[in-house]
Amino acid sequence: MQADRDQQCQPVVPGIFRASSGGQGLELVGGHCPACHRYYFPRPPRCPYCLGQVEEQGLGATGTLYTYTVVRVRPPYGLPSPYALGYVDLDGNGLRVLGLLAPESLDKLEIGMRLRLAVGQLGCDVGGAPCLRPYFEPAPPHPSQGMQPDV
Amino acid sequence: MQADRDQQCQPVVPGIFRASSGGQGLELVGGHCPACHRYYFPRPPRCPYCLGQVEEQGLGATGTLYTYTVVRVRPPYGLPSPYALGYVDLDGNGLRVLGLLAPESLDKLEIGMRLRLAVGQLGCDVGGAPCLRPYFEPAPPHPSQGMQPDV
Amino acid sequence: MSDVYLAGVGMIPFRVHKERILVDMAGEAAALALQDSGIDPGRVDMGFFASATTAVLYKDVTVGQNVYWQLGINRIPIFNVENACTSGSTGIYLACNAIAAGQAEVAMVVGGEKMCVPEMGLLNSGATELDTQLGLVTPASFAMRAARHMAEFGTTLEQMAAVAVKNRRHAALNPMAQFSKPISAEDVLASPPIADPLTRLQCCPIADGAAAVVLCSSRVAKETAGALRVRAWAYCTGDYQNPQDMARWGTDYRTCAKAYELAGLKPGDLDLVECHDAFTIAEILHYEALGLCEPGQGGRLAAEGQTALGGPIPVNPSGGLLSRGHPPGATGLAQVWELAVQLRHQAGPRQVPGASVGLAHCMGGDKDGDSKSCTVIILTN
Amino acid sequence: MSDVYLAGVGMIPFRVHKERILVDMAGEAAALALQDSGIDPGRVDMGFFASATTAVLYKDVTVGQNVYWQLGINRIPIFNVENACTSGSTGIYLACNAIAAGQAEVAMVVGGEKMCVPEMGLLNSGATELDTQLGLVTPASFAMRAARHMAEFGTTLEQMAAVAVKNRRHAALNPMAQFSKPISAEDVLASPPIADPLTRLQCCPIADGAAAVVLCSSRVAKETAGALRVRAWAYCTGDYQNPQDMARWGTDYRTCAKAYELAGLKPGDLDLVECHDAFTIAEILHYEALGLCEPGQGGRLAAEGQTALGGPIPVNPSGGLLSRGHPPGATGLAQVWELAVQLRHQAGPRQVPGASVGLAHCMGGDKDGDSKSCTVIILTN
Ligand SMILES: [Zn+2]
Ligand SMILES: [Zn+2]
Repeated sequence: MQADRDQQCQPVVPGIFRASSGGQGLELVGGHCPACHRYYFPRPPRCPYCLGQVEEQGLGATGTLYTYTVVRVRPPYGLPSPYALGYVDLDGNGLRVLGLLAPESLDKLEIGMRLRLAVGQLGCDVGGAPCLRPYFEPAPPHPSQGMQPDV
Repeated sequence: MQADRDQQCQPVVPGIFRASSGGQGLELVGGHCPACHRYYFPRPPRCPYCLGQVEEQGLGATGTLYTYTVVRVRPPYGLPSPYALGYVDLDGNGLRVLGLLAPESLDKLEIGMRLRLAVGQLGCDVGGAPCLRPYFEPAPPHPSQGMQPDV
Repeated sequence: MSDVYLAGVGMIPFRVHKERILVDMAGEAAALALQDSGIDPGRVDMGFFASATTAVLYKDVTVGQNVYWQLGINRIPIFNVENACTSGSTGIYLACNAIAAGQAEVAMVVGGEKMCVPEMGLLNSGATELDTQLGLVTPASFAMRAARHMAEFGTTLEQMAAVAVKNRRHAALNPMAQFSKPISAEDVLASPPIADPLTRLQCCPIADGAAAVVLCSSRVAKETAGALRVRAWAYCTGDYQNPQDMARWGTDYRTCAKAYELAGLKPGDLDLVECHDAFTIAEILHYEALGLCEPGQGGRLAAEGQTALGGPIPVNPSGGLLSRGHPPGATGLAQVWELAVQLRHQAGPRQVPGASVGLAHCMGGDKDGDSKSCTVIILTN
Repeated sequence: MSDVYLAGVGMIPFRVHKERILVDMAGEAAALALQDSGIDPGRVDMGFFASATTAVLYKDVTVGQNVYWQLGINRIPIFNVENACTSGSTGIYLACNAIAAGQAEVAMVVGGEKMCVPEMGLLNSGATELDTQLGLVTPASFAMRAARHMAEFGTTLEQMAAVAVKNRRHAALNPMAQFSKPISAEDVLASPPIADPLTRLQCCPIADGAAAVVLCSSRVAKETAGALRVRAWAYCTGDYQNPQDMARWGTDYRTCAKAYELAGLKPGDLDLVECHDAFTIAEILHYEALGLCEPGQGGRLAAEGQTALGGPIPVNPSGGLLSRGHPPGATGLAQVWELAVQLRHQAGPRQVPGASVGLAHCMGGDKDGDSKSCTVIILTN
């Protein structure tokens, strides 16, 4: 049912995530400059370093929480109250990106924790229609990582 | 009935005209700087020439049409379509002021014609509520004026 | 004071760009200007971004930083300027000041608008102004100037129409123009009325678009092929005296006089003019303020073809705002774009032969029957 | 390059000014600044007007011309600048440039906001930005910096609260402050949560208000009693590198270093600082960027009272944004107002004894985890 409703919603901004059917292969989508070997999120209209074309690039779905906050004032865009935001260090490309954090994870948040991308109906778009937003939810520890948070 | 309705309407901007009861003594209200002997419409918060206080000043109700236009695009603020605007040279103070022209006078307008101030429900305010606006309507020739338009 | 040079220009065609966002359009124009200049983005040490409608329509702020970072330009001072229809040319004024002072060796100005949206009404002089609330919209201001000019000088509807016909004829030779189908005086006068006596074909349309210029010091210009000298940049605000003479626009005359004085040039020295023909009557008034004719003779000047390509002083060889459309943040930059192309003798079929002195003129904002800003920029090759 | 002097300052108390319009508030602040300078309005030859919210909230454009004409200032170049929270100080930067270059002998900067209206939501980095649409509001940006600073350096809630307590204690001595009732650390931490770990008393409120400064050349300063020397004006935009170190704000460090270099001064030379304490954690980060302490030691500096009046380097003797409220167009000017009062030794019970070197620091705009602008101005008497 959640899935049904989600299918009628549009992403808050087109092209920032993708998934194959059934939610498999969900990942953030940004850009990669083949000339400069740099990654971007979101994908910029051109590469700031060479002014060249930036290719669409999957940025994976996992990362580590660099910092976060729980926002307790009246939320914009019909987001839940409270809601959480964090900067996430993505695996494999070195990007630190802003992301919403799963509404049900608010009391489990900890700098250094492992996260995995999810997408769901979360808040509304500028016009007030419910829409899909990417967010990060707690994930099992990275296999190659010790038990210490990365602080 | 028109008068009844008018009484429930507020001026589009407070303090730009006044009338004693029954519409007698209707006039534009602007400012006068006692130090510089200059007139203003509308009344500015301070005198641009001496930075002093500007007194409230009646500016009369009569003048001569300096130029005009009939606006035929979709009007702002719920004004009638078409509506007319002009610059009016006020008697007695030398001011040339922008004013609406009476909706029923559109085919009688002529540069140099004599005008008299009126006030009525004309269009809406920013919030969409009907409001009072000052406008000028054709008036008999000025006693001290010949028949030639002042061009 | 260093001399100031124009090193490069860039623009995208002004159109309804339904699918593009402002930052992307402005970034493309800026990239084109940098490419045209041959100057590396890393050498830009001051940036200006000009837009009149972005904050109003999108509640967006500090857009300039987003535009410049698209080009990898960061860390440097970036200024977001707004000045109604002269937003773009006001950016040029500040950039020229910075280069003249040695505060920048290379400065850029980028401007643009994304204004072809349903929320955009007619331009006005600010929503809280009394004039606006009494119903003053920009075409009405110019219509009232036209009525007074006709009454005082005998200017005719046909003379005003001649401006629109000429500019559209020029636009037919300009692939960057938005409207390039030839029109007749009859077409102009029979087009839908906007504000009497102005008809739709006498009023410039709004547009989405962006343009950019790269300015530099004489030191940098030496390394830059095709750099043009900026001989004068003048900017005056209104005097707001009451009464205003609406048939002889004091602020317009004053700014033009100042630019000639700064350049040490006179009207007869000009090879071409790009002026702010937001309305046909505006171009006629600007002829007079620019000294291309005596006061009151602007209508005649247009009707006689003296300001057409091939005439003694071509005005708006690009087709002007009437043919290009008018995104205020970009308009002043697009005028300079045309001057650059003309002074480099790259204007193809609309080339003014041997052009070596060009003037760009822009006006904006309405207050108390006066203009809030007028800018004039003079370039030489 | 001429030396640049501050000739006069003016401001109205920042409050909810329900009955006043922006142009009137700004006009009053400007009139006060002119009066303070003793310079005739007719000698002002360049004007800047700064506002971040006016176009967004009121669809108003070219407001600066309206403000200056209230003072009878017309014809001269007037620039409308927007730069989020640094709008006012960015105006100062441009005015100083113009005077240094001899392009103006007297330049004014006026800034203000009328933003205490229901339509005003929380500040953000621009409505069309992805970050904004993912829910980023300005307090959240700083809350995330706070969380990281706590994690890396052990900064505590009590240390952050100490900033709010100190600034409110200063405000009790400042009749221009909006909030002057003393508060305890317990009050601060028990106030309603905004974005963890920031509580309401750690976040500056918005406000209506206006402030103005008059700047002049050394030639004019000679005739002007109490003119102060502007020793440095620095403005850097962000570098937007990814990843950003959110506990060590590169753009902040870079701008402060540049200002010291331009002034030929070092942190130990300062007698007082007005910094952008939009949030308690911000003041702590700015201590570190300003070199008032080692990186990571800002919390300790506040808790030990070293930045309180009577301590070695008083920061925000005015009470700061936390006590004054924050109308972005006026904030950078209000900081300079306080420096002027202090350097003239007219600050009464909050006077920093013998103050002769003051620094004003402002930051604004959020992009990619960085700031879009940072300004630093250093004054000496
Ligand atoms: Zn690249
Ligand atoms: Zn006076």
